[in-house]
Amino acid sequence: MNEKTIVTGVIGADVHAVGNKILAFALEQAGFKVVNLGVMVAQEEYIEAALETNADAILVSSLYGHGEIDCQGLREKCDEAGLKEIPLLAGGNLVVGKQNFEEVEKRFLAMGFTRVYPPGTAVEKSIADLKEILNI
Amino acid sequence: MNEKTIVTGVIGADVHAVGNKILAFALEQAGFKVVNLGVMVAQEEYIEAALETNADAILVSSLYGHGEIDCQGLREKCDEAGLKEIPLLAGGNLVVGKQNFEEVEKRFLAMGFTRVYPPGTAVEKSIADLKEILNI
Amino acid sequence: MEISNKKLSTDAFFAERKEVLGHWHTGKGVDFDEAVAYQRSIPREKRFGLKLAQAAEQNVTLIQPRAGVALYEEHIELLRFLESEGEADLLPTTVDSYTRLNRYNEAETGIEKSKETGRSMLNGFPIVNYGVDICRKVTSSLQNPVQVRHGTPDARLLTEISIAGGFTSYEGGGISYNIPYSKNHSLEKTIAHWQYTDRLVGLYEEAGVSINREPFGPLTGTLISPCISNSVAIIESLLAATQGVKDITVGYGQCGNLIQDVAAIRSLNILTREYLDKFGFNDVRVTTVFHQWMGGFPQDEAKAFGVISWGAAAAVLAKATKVIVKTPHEAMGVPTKEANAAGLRASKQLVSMLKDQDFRSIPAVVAESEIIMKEMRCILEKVEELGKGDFAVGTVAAFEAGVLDVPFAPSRYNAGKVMPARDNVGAVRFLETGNMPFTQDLIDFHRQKLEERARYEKRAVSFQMVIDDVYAIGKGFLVGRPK
Amino acid sequence: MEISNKKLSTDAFFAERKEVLGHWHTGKGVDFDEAVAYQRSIPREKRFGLKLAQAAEQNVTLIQPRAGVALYEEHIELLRFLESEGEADLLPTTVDSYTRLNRYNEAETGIEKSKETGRSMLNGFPIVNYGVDICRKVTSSLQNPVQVRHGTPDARLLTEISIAGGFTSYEGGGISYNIPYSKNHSLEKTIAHWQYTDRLVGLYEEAGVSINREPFGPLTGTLISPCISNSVAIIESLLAATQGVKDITVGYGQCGNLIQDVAAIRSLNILTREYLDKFGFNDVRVTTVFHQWMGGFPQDEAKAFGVISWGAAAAVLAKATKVIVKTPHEAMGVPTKEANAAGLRASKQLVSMLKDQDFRSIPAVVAESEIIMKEMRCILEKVEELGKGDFAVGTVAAFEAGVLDVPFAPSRYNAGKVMPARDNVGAVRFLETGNMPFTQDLIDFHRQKLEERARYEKRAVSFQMVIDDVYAIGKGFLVGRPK
Repeated sequence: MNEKTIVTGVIGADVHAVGNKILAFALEQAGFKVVNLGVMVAQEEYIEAALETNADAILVSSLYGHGEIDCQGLREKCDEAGLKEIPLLAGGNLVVGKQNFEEVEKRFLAMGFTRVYPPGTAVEKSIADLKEILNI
Repeated sequence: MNEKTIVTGVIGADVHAVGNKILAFALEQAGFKVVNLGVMVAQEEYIEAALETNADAILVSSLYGHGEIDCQGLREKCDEAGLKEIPLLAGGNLVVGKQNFEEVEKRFLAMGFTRVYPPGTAVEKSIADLKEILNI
Repeated sequence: MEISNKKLSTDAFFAERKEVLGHWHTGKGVDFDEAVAYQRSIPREKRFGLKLAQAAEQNVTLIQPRAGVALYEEHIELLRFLESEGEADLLPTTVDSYTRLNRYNEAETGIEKSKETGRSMLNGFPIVNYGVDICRKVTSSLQNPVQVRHGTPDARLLTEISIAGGFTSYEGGGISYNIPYSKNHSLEKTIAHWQYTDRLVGLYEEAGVSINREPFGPLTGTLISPCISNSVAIIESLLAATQGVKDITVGYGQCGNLIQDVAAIRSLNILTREYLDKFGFNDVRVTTVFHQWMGGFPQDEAKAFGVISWGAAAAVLAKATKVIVKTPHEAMGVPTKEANAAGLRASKQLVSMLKDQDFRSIPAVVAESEIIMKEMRCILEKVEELGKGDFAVGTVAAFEAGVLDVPFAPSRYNAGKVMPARDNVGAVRFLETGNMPFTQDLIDFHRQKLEERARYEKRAVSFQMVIDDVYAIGKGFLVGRPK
Repeated sequence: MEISNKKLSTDAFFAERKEVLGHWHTGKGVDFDEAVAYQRSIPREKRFGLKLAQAAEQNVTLIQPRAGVALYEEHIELLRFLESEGEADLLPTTVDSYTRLNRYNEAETGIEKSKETGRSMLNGFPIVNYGVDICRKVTSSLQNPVQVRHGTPDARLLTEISIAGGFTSYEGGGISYNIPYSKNHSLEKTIAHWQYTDRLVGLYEEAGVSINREPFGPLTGTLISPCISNSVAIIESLLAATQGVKDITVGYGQCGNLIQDVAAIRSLNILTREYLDKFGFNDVRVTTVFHQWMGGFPQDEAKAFGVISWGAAAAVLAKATKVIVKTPHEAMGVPTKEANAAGLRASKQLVSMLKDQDFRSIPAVVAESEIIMKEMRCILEKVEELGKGDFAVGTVAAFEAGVLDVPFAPSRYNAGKVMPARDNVGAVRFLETGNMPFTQDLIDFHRQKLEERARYEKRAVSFQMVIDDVYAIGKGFLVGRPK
């Protein structure tokens, strides 16, 4: 089996579980091995889980508006931990209030993220992207 | 039979029929002979009907807020027509907007009305008053 | 005056038409053939009947407001607001009171004064005074189909100008726009006037242009038993179909008891179809309209939203084709456009959210609609009998005899012997059946329902119940309980 | 940690109590005997359980908001506003998030900052920090009974201060305030914490003071099948009754399909009574609470009024004893007091207007509730079996085995194998039953319901339906249809 492993979870102090469950379920259905860390996940937890499971990508959600703060430094911590090349994807309501998404995307890409998704993105989109990134 | 006759109707350009029907029905049930002129009744119509039927009282309703204007001069016209002693009762939403009812009552009594009723008065009240006025 | 339920002859119609178009100078602007061509140029998605047919097929409920102001630019702006901000599926043009009474001079003054003051001095849009071209400006400025709603006993000229003006649906009828709206108009006269309207619609049909027609369902809007308003709707449908109308929307005003409300729409739908078929009008399309609560409204806007939402919910559970929406300003008179749009959006939320729920086949609904249909058959068969098969003649005779009797109607041609009251669960029953031709088992049924309430309330069945019911809604209740 | 469903011994309770009251300095202010005397002095009309019992007897539905702010004078003002301008029958005091996590230092900072800035910097009222006397100021300033609502896994000190502070009802439970609210709290721990709370309520009962207890019904609030939340409610009722609680309100969060919603309350009421009786708790009073739509809300206030009104209508048709009311600001976060009162008044209109209508005996409702009860029996019997007759032990084992499984719950002690989806009329069914111990006919029933939807939508039954359902409400629909 050449199953790809994805670590996912809701970052920071966010307890929004519905989208997280939907996402994890959809990823499993799409044939990925999913390590779902659930809600209220610290940056370190993503990294530990990715190391432990030899993960192929990390998918970070945030729905309470503080995602930009919570995601800062994640790429650097990954690098330090030896996850230099691991794809980092982020989506949800990443910032407080309505903001131009292109601006948000630019900031997240600059922070080292591989893909960034606006609110209301269909799950299929992230799955298609993961398949592309991971050459499945 | 010593049945008393009441002329009733909604004065002026007012087409509110529900209260009128309720009132006429209640008066009949209470044993009165009712001459119900319905809606959009002119002052002259009340007087004609009262003369024709040898009525014992006239009960004027108004629900659209112009009752005070519509009722002006009714007592004088009754006097001229030979209905000098006929009791005149008025009720409904007699004036536009919220006004102190005591003021409204004072003005109507000064206009020669025998009894005046505020909005939402129970039908029983007018019936009891009529019985008292007509010594039944 | 003699009337009969026969298609007006072309000669008679055009003779009358000459006179009608002369009632006001804008009548000159109506050219039938040109109007047919204009109507044919209206895109399909803006035709009222087509949009209704599509909704009926998809089993969804469309929403429609009431709205009309004196100045046409503002009227266009208002209707545009209601389709964009209110998400209205169907649009209205409500006509002012002067036009309803054919007082075009006064309507003209109303337009002038509105121009001077910059605000609407009329309670609706004066279609006749504006004439064909301005009506076309209105109807062509909008995304959705537009209907004329009024309350006019003699609406002949109004109909001519409306249809030539691009409206694709027209409310009213010789009974439903007389008995609840007028004191002195005879039924013979208004039925004849509406035969004209319906014949005109028939002529458009024959020319390939279908105009939707809608008898006014709620009548006086207060404690109207479904069998009464449904019977009137069917009679007006038959009269309209006789003149060549092919697209009819029959209506009903919410009573408040959900089972009865759904049953009313169900029975209205079934028997309208049955009667049209019975008289050979198999090709007439039937859809339904549910009117949100027509009685007194709470002053408070939040409470009004509650009443509006409940009306929308009942409409969609009954699978009415459209629902006429109230506004949170209902108790205060003419609403702002924002309040009108808010009532629409609250209704839209519910017609969307509940669209997959259908209460028509619930046993209690079926049982209730069987009763309504039994009552309707008693009435309609008697009307047919009184008219010796002619529903126009029969209707006049039926009102005279109190066989048809609309509670709380101002018309002197209405017997006013019938008295409704709510039963213990808020359904509208009969306290007095007057001369309505009901069988003894129906009379017993109503009596028993009111006795049930009387026992619960520990008082006798009496007229006091009616009084209490009329005043109850002001206190937030359906059933007027003793203190 | 070992737990069992046995009444805590007096020794064990008071030993634990000593520690609990030391968690924050305000614990010192609690004196049980003095608190009993204080509670006894509260007038009858302000006792939560009595008002609920009266409503149940009269078959009416009471309305209750959510509300809580940081500063106590403002909190009193807010609640007074909700009873005068919102016509609330029952009042809440919603506790802030810091208190829910027992972070009293941070709550203190929140109070200070709120004083400085003059506006609430906490999302609720910090009961523990204020202590007994200020709580009494709150509860004694109001005309109506007041309940504490929160979401606290370890609510022991909060309970002590709340009851001594004059609150007469208390929401929560060891399962319902853990699984949907917490990630890492073990069930053993939270069940034990809530045994403490329930034992304390039991001690007050034994001293002649009855405090109403309410397990939290809606759980995660998203696509929760009635059998799951009802089963949790019954288990928490049994656990509470074991500790001496005598007045319980079991709850359910609206799913949106009227038949299912009424059936959910009906089955909850019937089986709670049955299970309490079965275990000898015949003297425990049972009432019900219906939560208006707990899922995503429309941003638009008019549409929100539509959702609120539909919730109130479903509650009253189900004859729930009370309904928890949302506000037109729901989508925007903390509401103004005016918006809160508006939601209440819209709800009041409907609980008044529909109070004489009852949908509990409609055949479709009865049939649906038979299914829910069958499912509940499968679950509850398995829980009892897993615990060898002990519902505390059984609950822990059941969550571990996925026999009890709350969709979309954040807790790591929840299996998360169950997946709900709506059927073709919007009722919540199971796409995946995970390890829930259903009989084959129940599994077939759910499958068949989803197959029916799949046929209508011309697609296969799949997880995509769940995704579509979760996103549907944002577009105004219950059922997520394919594009």
